Amino acid sequence: MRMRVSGIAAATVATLMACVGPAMAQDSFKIGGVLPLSGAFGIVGENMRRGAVIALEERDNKVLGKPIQVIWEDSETSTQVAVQKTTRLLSQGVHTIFGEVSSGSTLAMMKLTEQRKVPHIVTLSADDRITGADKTRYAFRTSNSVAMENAMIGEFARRQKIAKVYGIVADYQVGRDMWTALKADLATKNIAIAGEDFTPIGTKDYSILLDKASKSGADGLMLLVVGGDVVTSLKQGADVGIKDKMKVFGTMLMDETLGQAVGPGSIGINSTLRYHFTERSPRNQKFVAAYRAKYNEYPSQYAGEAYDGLSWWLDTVETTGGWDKEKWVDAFANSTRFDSVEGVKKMRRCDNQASQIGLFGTAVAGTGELPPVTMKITETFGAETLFKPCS
Amino acid sequence: MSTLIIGLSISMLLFLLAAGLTLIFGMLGVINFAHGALYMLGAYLAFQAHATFGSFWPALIVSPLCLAAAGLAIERLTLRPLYPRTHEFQLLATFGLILVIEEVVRVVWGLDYRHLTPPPGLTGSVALFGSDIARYRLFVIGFGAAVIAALFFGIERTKLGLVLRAASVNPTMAATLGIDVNLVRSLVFALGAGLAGIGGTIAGPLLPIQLSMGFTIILDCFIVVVIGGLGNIKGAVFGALLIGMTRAFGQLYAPEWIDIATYVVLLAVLLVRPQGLFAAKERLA
Amino acid sequence: MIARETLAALTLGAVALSVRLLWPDDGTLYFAMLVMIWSIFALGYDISFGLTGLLSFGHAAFFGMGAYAAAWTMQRGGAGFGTGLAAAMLMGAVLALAFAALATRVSGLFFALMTLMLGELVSLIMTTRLRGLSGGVDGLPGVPRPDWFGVDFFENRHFYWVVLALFLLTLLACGLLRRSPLGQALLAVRQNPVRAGQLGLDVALHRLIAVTVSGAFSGLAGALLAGLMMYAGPQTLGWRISGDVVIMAVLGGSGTLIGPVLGVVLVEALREWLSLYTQHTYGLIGLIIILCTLYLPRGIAGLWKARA
Amino acid sequence: MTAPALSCRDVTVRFGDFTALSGVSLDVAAGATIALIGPNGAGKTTLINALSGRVALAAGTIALDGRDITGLPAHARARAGLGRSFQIINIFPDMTVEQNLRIGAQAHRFRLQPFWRPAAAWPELAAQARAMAEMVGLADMLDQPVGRLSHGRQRALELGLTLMAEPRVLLLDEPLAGVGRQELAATVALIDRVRRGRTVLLIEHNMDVVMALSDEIVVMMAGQVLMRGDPASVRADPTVRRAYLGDGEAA
Repeated sequence: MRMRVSGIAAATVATLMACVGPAMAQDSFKIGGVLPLSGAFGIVGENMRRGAVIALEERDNKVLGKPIQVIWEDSETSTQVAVQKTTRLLSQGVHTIFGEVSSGSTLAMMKLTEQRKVPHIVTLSADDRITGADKTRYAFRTSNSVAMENAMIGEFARRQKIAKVYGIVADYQVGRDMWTALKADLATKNIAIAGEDFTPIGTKDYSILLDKASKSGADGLMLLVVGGDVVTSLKQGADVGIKDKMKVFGTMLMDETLGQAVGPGSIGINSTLRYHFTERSPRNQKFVAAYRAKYNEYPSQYAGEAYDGLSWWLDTVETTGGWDKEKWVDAFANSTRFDSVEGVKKMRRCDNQASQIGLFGTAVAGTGELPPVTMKITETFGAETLFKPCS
Repeated sequence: MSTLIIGLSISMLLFLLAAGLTLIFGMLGVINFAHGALYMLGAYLAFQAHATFGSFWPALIVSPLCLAAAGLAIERLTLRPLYPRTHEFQLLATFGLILVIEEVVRVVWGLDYRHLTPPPGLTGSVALFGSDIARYRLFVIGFGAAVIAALFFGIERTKLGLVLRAASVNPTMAATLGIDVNLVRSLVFALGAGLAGIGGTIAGPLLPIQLSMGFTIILDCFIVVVIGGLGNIKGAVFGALLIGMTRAFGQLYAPEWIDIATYVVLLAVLLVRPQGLFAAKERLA
Repeated sequence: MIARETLAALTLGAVALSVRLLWPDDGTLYFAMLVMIWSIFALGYDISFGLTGLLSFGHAAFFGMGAYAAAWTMQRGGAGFGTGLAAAMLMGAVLALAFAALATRVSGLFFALMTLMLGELVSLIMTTRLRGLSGGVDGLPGVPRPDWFGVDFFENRHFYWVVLALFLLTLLACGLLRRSPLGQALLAVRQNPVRAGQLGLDVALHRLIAVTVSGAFSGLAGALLAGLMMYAGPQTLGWRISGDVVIMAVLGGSGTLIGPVLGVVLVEALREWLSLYTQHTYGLIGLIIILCTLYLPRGIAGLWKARA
Repeated sequence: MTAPALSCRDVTVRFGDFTALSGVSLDVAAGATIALIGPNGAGKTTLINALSGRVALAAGTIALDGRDITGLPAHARARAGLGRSFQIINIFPDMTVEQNLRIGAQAHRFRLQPFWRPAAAWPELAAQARAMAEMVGLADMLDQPVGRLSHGRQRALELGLTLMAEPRVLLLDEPLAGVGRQELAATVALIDRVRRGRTVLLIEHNMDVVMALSDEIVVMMAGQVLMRGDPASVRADPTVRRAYLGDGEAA
């Protein structure tokens, strides 16, 4: 009985399949922006949106002679929702997917964009799998990878002559992977590990862990935590003067946005930076001016990276002169952005990862118009020290 | 020893939140899912008060008062008509409240993290038992203990407390004795909301102030009140201590197992004494 | 009254069918599939809640674990979509049975709290301890869809038939269940467990049965969602999902056959429609939930019944 | 000698510190109707609850037809042939008379309720419900929601529900409570009809009814059996008169 029903269904399906074929008139270039606009990463997503908007306005919201239509979808800081919204955007026939923040969301979205053969621009998620084990033809990352961040942190520890590092690591796969890789790198640099703790995401009290770290004899503290936990751990660390006892550093551990949340306790925290508004490239100066005019604040690293990736992509689409997604993808894979906000960025054809310089900064008190906590660039690493050649 | 002190400070913070939840359940028979949202609102109001008056102390008064007032309004408008109905309607209403409160906060304060500094004199740390302990934490312990004492005194020793207990044990009987049960319910909800405001303010200097802060804390509160026995202040104190200490000592030995350990403790309690450890015939105190 | 229920169910089926035939654009189909999948979940949920009176706050665990079970059998076991769905139902049922065995020891709100906590425990274990199995916070991308009869089910207009068929089967099964002696017995257990026991009905056993069946449908819905999104993740295990399904069931009219479906349509349509006009979608939905709670005690289905 | 239809030995029930029943032993011979009287709080309803499986025993045993049923849950005792009615009317409030009785029929018929066919596929269930409705005088109101029935009718329905399980032993807890004057005679007559061929343990305050219906009377006080005897001797007993009949009859 059931077999027969499904047989009938199959026949119906086959018949209906014959009468399809949507011939699409291209009246606009549709971008599907999937970002967390609420939830723990809401502030990050909102900044990325702002940066992206500048990239669009810079070209009068047009590409290939047609207006650009961006459909923003709020992923609510949930992979589930991000996937749901992406599926819907793809079903609406968008030409490009832009996003996400969390690597898990980005990886899940990549499965969909690959399936639908839609270009996918990633400007923040750092997991190595995005341009590594799980890379796809259609997804490109114009921002930093975890490997690149780790290389910077290892190099920073060496240059700062740190002897022993204590690790407080968020207990999730990316965190654990990153810490494992970093430990291996530190070992080659003769830097010892004084101890490590894995703590659940959403931990509300770090004081015991910080106390353990400060008693461990380490002179460096790697804080590998995410989202609101960065604020929690730094706030509670500031109360006990942790940064006077050891160098505190991490990936995206501090910037102007987080500085505002942590308060004066931020001063002296060291962190990798994906982008900084003080970069002196002409494109960046133009971008910062436009951003400040529109939003009355300096662009965050999330905004800067979003702007940079999206404007690069749209410029590349323009150069192909046509509406063939495959050609866009080929062109982008072979492109070099000579005047990105951070100097030269080169898309690596082998893994769709942009090779680029890396920045490291320390938080200082802002003066004048600058935010109360401002990052000062302390180290700039060349692309050649951060990237292993493509195999 | 320093772990004990830190554990105590965690416990007190948990207690401040759980107390409101448990009071509201004891009197109204409602599990207030929106308690976390109220706590978040409390933290934002504290931030605003701090920004306006330039000090922490006014925030500690203004935020709970505003929350209590909001609590009065919420109880009148959304919960009062629902008491005669079954539980799911009250849960639903408080679920709706979460969404509304989060929207209000989003519109007023946006998505940015906000920050609250401890009052002068309570910044920095003191060396105790070989560890540096933030002064503010010691304040949290003292303040929490004061609130516990005040609640016990209020409920056990005052006339108002007697009325509360009577009304919670048997509302119909209390009504025939001339107690305005509706008024009592409103007041208790306002008190619970006010406690959420105190919790939000106290948490401000320790935790990030952001929209999702209530979402994560509410489960902790549930755990505390369920362990202690719903509607029971003594139980909430005990539950908060148990969970606070589990957290503190867990961090010392096996941080990655803390959350699971917490739930195991909880389920063990539920299996042995489903009504909680301190469930008594009287639902309050 | 029973005839009216049948009519309503038939109407629903007809609407779902005509969506596919009249508006076969991807966006609409996607939305309709989402509604049908959540309807399966809500229908399943209401077996436990509306029919038997057990207010569970842990159904997200059955839903989410169903998604994982389907992903595992298909991605790791290399099984087909049908087997994936069966595994999901089994997973949902077994987990539900375990929850019920623990939680039916307590009643009322404590049942709700206990299931909530059990659900959170499952979520926690999956996200933090079984990362290898669950993909941790990242979840498992790339959940496949069926590959039957050489049809490309990755096209939504084809996958729609799968979802539609399962939705109609669930509607049929729930309709039948409600009218069967079992359904009547569950209703009796809800209305008066003491009396039901004194009549010789094994109340505890029937509660277990109700939650288990309910869990099986929840697992099915989770697996279908995983198929639709080609993704299974830990957020589906979280307590807000449990909250969502309670909201949908109660708003639509718990304890009726089509009420839960109406609730799903209402909530999903509001989400869709409001987001076109305002940024404040969730706040407004919250307000609507409160208003409905206050003024529509029997849900949308009750409104319709009152008029008829 | 045959075993008593229902017997309990040294039954003790405690609620916290309060001992509601202490060492109650009672035999009810098959086919007898025994009335249980005593002041409020004597433990009559607790005894019925203990016998029917609603409350757990702290000590003691219960046997039905000589078979030990002490540990069995309520539904299993019901299946074994022990039926009960409640002091406060206890029916399914949101159903019709027919639905109520049909639940009784199917609860008795199936151990595990079938789900693959509508209940209508078993016409005998509806037939049994109808027959019972006729027996208890509700045949003309099968489609009525039970909420619309008078108190006496609800009593009759409750009795009918109890009988659906075809009990051999019946525990009736104040079956006349709340029944109005006009309906009293009919309800008493119904009980009288029902008790024939069954073993009945009855709690009742109306002494006229007790005298008319029961073969023996058991007097309880403070959780214990005070005395047992035929109606006339119990009525005449000075202790009983002092303890109960003197001031408690109206209670």
